Amino acid sequence: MATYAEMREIYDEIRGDFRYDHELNGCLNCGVCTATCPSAQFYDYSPREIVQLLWTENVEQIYDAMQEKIWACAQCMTCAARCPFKNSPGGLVMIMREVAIKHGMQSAKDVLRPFGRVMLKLITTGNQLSPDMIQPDHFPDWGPNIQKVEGDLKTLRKAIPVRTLQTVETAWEVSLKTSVEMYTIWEMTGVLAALEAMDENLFDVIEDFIDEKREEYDDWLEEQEDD
Amino acid sequence: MAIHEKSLIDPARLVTSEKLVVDGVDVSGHWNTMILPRTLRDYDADFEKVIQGYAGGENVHRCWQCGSCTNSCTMYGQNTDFNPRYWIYLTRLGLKDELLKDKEIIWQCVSCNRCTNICPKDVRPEGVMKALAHWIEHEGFGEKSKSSIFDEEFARQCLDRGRIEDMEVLTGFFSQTKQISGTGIGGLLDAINKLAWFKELVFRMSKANDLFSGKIMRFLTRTPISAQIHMGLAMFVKPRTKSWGRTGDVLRQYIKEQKEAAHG
Amino acid sequence: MSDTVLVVGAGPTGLSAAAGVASVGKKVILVEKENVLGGAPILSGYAKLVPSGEWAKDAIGRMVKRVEGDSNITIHKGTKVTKVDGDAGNFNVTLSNGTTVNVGAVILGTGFTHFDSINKPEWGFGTFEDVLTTTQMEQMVATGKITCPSDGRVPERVAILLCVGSRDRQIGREWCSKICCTVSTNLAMEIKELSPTTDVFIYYMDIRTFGLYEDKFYWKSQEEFKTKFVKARIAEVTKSPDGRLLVKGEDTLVKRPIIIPMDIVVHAVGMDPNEDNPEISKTFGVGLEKHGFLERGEHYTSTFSSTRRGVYVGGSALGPDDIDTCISHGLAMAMRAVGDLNAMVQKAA
Amino acid sequence: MSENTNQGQGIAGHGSFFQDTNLSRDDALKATDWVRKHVDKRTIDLGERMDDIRDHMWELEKDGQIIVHRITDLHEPVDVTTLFGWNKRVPTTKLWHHKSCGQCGNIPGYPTSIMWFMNKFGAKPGEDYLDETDQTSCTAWNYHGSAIGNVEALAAVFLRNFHQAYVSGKQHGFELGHFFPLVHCGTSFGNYKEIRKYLVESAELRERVTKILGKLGRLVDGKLVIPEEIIHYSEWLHVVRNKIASEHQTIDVSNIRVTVHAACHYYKMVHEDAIYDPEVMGGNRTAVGTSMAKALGAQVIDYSTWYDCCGFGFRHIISEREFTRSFTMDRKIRVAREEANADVMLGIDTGCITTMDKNQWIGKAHNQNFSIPIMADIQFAALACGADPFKIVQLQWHASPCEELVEKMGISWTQAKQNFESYLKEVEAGNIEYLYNPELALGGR
Repeated sequence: MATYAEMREIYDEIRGDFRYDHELNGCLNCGVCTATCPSAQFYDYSPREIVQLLWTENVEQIYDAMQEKIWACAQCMTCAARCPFKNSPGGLVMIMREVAIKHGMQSAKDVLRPFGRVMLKLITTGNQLSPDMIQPDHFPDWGPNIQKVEGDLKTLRKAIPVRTLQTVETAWEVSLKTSVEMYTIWEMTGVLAALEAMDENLFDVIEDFIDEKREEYDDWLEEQEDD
Repeated sequence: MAIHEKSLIDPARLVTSEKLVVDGVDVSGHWNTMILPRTLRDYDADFEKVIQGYAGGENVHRCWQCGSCTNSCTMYGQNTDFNPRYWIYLTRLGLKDELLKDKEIIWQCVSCNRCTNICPKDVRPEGVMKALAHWIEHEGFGEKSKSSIFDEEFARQCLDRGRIEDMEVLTGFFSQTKQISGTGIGGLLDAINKLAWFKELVFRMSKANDLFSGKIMRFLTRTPISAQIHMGLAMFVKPRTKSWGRTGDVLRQYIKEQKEAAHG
Repeated sequence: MSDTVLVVGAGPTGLSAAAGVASVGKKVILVEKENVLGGAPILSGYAKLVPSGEWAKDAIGRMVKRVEGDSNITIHKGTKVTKVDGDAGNFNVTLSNGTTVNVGAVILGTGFTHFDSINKPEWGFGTFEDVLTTTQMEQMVATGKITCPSDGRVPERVAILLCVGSRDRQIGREWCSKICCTVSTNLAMEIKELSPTTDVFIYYMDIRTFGLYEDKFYWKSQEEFKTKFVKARIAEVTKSPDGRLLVKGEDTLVKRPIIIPMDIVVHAVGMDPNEDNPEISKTFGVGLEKHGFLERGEHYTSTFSSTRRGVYVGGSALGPDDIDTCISHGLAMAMRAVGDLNAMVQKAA
Repeated sequence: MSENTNQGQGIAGHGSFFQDTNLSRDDALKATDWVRKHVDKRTIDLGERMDDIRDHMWELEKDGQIIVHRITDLHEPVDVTTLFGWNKRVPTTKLWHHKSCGQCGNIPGYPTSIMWFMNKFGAKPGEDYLDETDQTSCTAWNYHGSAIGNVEALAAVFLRNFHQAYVSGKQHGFELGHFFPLVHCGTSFGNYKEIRKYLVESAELRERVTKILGKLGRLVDGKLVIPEEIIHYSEWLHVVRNKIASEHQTIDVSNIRVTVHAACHYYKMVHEDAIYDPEVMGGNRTAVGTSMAKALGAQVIDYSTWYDCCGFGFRHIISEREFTRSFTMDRKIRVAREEANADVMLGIDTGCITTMDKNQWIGKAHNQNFSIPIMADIQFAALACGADPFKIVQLQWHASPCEELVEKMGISWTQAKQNFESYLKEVEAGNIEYLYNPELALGGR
């Protein structure tokens, strides 16, 4: 359990985000956000409650909500579209999630673990969903008809009449230069550092991958000069 | 895959088949788990009238949810789940299922009437608590509460003889609630034997500690001996109110008619 | 120097102001853009007024008769003011019908515009026939029969949604429209009176039946007419396959989402600034406050002044208000205008 | 009524008389006509309280802080109206396809149908539209799903991609800004609009990302490039819908019952920017998606959970699947099936289509045996215009029973499938058909 000072620090960080005053103007406690919230239909989760906690600066319960509740949000942003005060509970949750990551909270680590494959794809290739991720044996609950035509994935992808889509490991073909530019963005904006704090193993894998791609790109540049 | 926010789901709303194969695909366990929504889908418009038909519930419709009753409630101080304002709200909208979730505590109202005293709209929340407890019993949603057993024993003596005998009410209540066996003197001794708090109460009331510690004079001057003798006698000789006659039967008949008129 | 007073708008405020000025023997020019006098209560066909319970046509009709029969009052219907030159005590005013008049003071009783529910599409107005506004429902009450517009059945349940077009930053309406709680509780009683089998639910954030309207409307509707009050602001209204409407909200006292079937949903529409206010502001040279209503001047000693000397503003042009208050504003403005003109005459003498 | 207790007295000193009133139903309706008038007054004098971010963009450009990637006559824009009655210009040609990772990876018939239509309109690949490899996804899925990412990173990704869109014209022999970005994904669309808002509002954020973009060589004259409008593909489809219906439709779909699921991130994020059209659902619901179905003459059926999310939830669809499947079954699939008895549910976004398409089958596990074909508005339109269900519309990747819809439209699924299976043999032999000249696809290594 965190000390009050730690919890206060976490709250202050949420409060200090530049978006905070845009996302939270006050609260009429009207419940419109929770009414439209898909998560509230199934979880004991209420955007109204999140807003109330932040609005009343209830640092203990804010910390408590970050242990579990904030991860129930589906980020559909219906709450933001409806709120008569023009708050964005979903946006506030996003800030809280970012702060949870920054503080290496256990809840964030737990949530991220099964999401690792998606993160790996994204950070290394710039697109999350690749055809090779959606295989029947990965998701038995999607049923046996996940594909209506027999055939190996490679051929089926080749049968898509757009050149950039004839890929298997990425959703579309991304040029090497693009990927390398993206790595720079990750580094400069602290995304890689956040990942390192969350999941060191995944970070190591990604870092190796990035190094390899950068080398490949440098080699290619040299080849161009030689030509 | 475990649901990360599982503690936010009422277990009764999680549906899972441990072993399941559909269309040749093994989807055992979490692969087939479904969650049932917790949305409230309707009101029972007649329920408020039902509660108004019970003694004490007549003014439930006046409530405007200010919360004074709950704020002032003796029981709320002990247990924040004891929330008269909330139950009154549920009653008004007919959210019976929600109400029944609290059926084990509603009867605990101690009838201190602080709520009724403070209520700005004269809802008489204390009466509503009583009405709800009776409705729960009457509809068979819960076992007969201890407070009802007590009330019934109390009422029985009133109706039989036009008065009550404290010790008889107590031992009757204890034995009917299976806390002791037997009534009368035997029951009393059993209660002293089995119920530590009761023993303490009897000793303190009778200043028996003075007697055992040798302070005889203090015992004699401070103990209401005559009252004790009176209570003791009343265990054997049960006095009736003068000219009570058939009054009890008439009252019983009246109560029966009233109940029938209220609840069919 | 003229001691004639121009009154703009012939609703409760303007009618009261005109009668007030005339009652002390001064001339009044009354200008109304519509062809009918009476303002919103007449133009929008209000039924029984709060709090008197009198029919709008009777009560406001009386006010109209009073000014129509007064020889001190000249009425221009279907007319707008197009130009106001000069200063307090000596305004040269041009009307859209070509008339020019010289007046000493101008009283603006230009009122408000009803919120148009179409601007909250998720609440189903304009999509479902059985979603109505308070005014429409009032009219249904006036016909003496409560039925669902879609198929004529008697509704089992009517939901009244408060704060439609009020207290809503999404659509730039941050104000409380002040009267809708009272109007809605009154409506709930009227519905129950005509249709005893209908249950009325009012969905609210908080109830603002100000002053003496509290027990006369709110308590009475609850205690005598068994109106149910649900603490939820409805988020969306949709239709269920059986033809009933579904209101979706969070019951914030039970802390659970709700989706409840209803037969009629009534929007308690709020009061917008008069949609002509930008034009009014320009023509009369008066300021608008941040929501778009007309701006008050210094109120404590120069009561009901606008931001331009000699131009007074009152009633719902200043912000949402009830009819009784608007009538009082009108009379107060008459007093203020005539008083200021008198002072000017004395000073000049 | 009415009892007038003060009959003849009037108000203090002013005698007047009046008569009882009871409006007839017709009179009452007449009196309340004003409420039936569809006058959109959202724009009344909202002043600074309802900000149009685009106004601030022009100011920033004037200040020399940014370059606005303009929509010009070259893009043959069509004007449409958004929620607040504001104008939005939707370009119809010279478009830079900003693809969606979820679509390309999982519902490839989505982008292929878009390009197929552009070719139908006679657009020249490489001149009238461009599909290149120099682009990443918006990365907002990861951001919303796991919070790995932050506003600065999202802003840098946004600006990097849109800088490329801006300069791609030059790279392909045209002017700067020749190609205008067309965003295929709903989440990208919502995210970009949100990020654009932050960028315009926060000088600090602009300063921070300018450094990054500078390092990447992605500034023009040292300035950030921000597009005039963020355009979603279904907005493009909305403005070309009548052209599609009148010039290209070959199949009568008047017997098809359609339900539409509008994506949350299309019309709920930065909602003032979503398109509303008085002719579509009375202007009360966002127009896109629905407008296409209506233009084709299909029966659009409303349903009670229209406003609901699909249950995607970003991380939920991967790791909290219990929620996703329960929500989509209870609030979407069951309702479209039982309530609307629809033949198809049309989506306008990646996540929704994946969610609703893939999570139906498992309903069987708990007696929720509801199923309904799921596809994008553009795929449905392509089918109605005679596109091949496999080669173009790529329905082989869908799990929902699209066969049923295709057959009901009078297209033989079996025949099409046979054709496609023989085509697969051709593909293996290297005889691949393209919508797009492969040479033009590459935006460099």
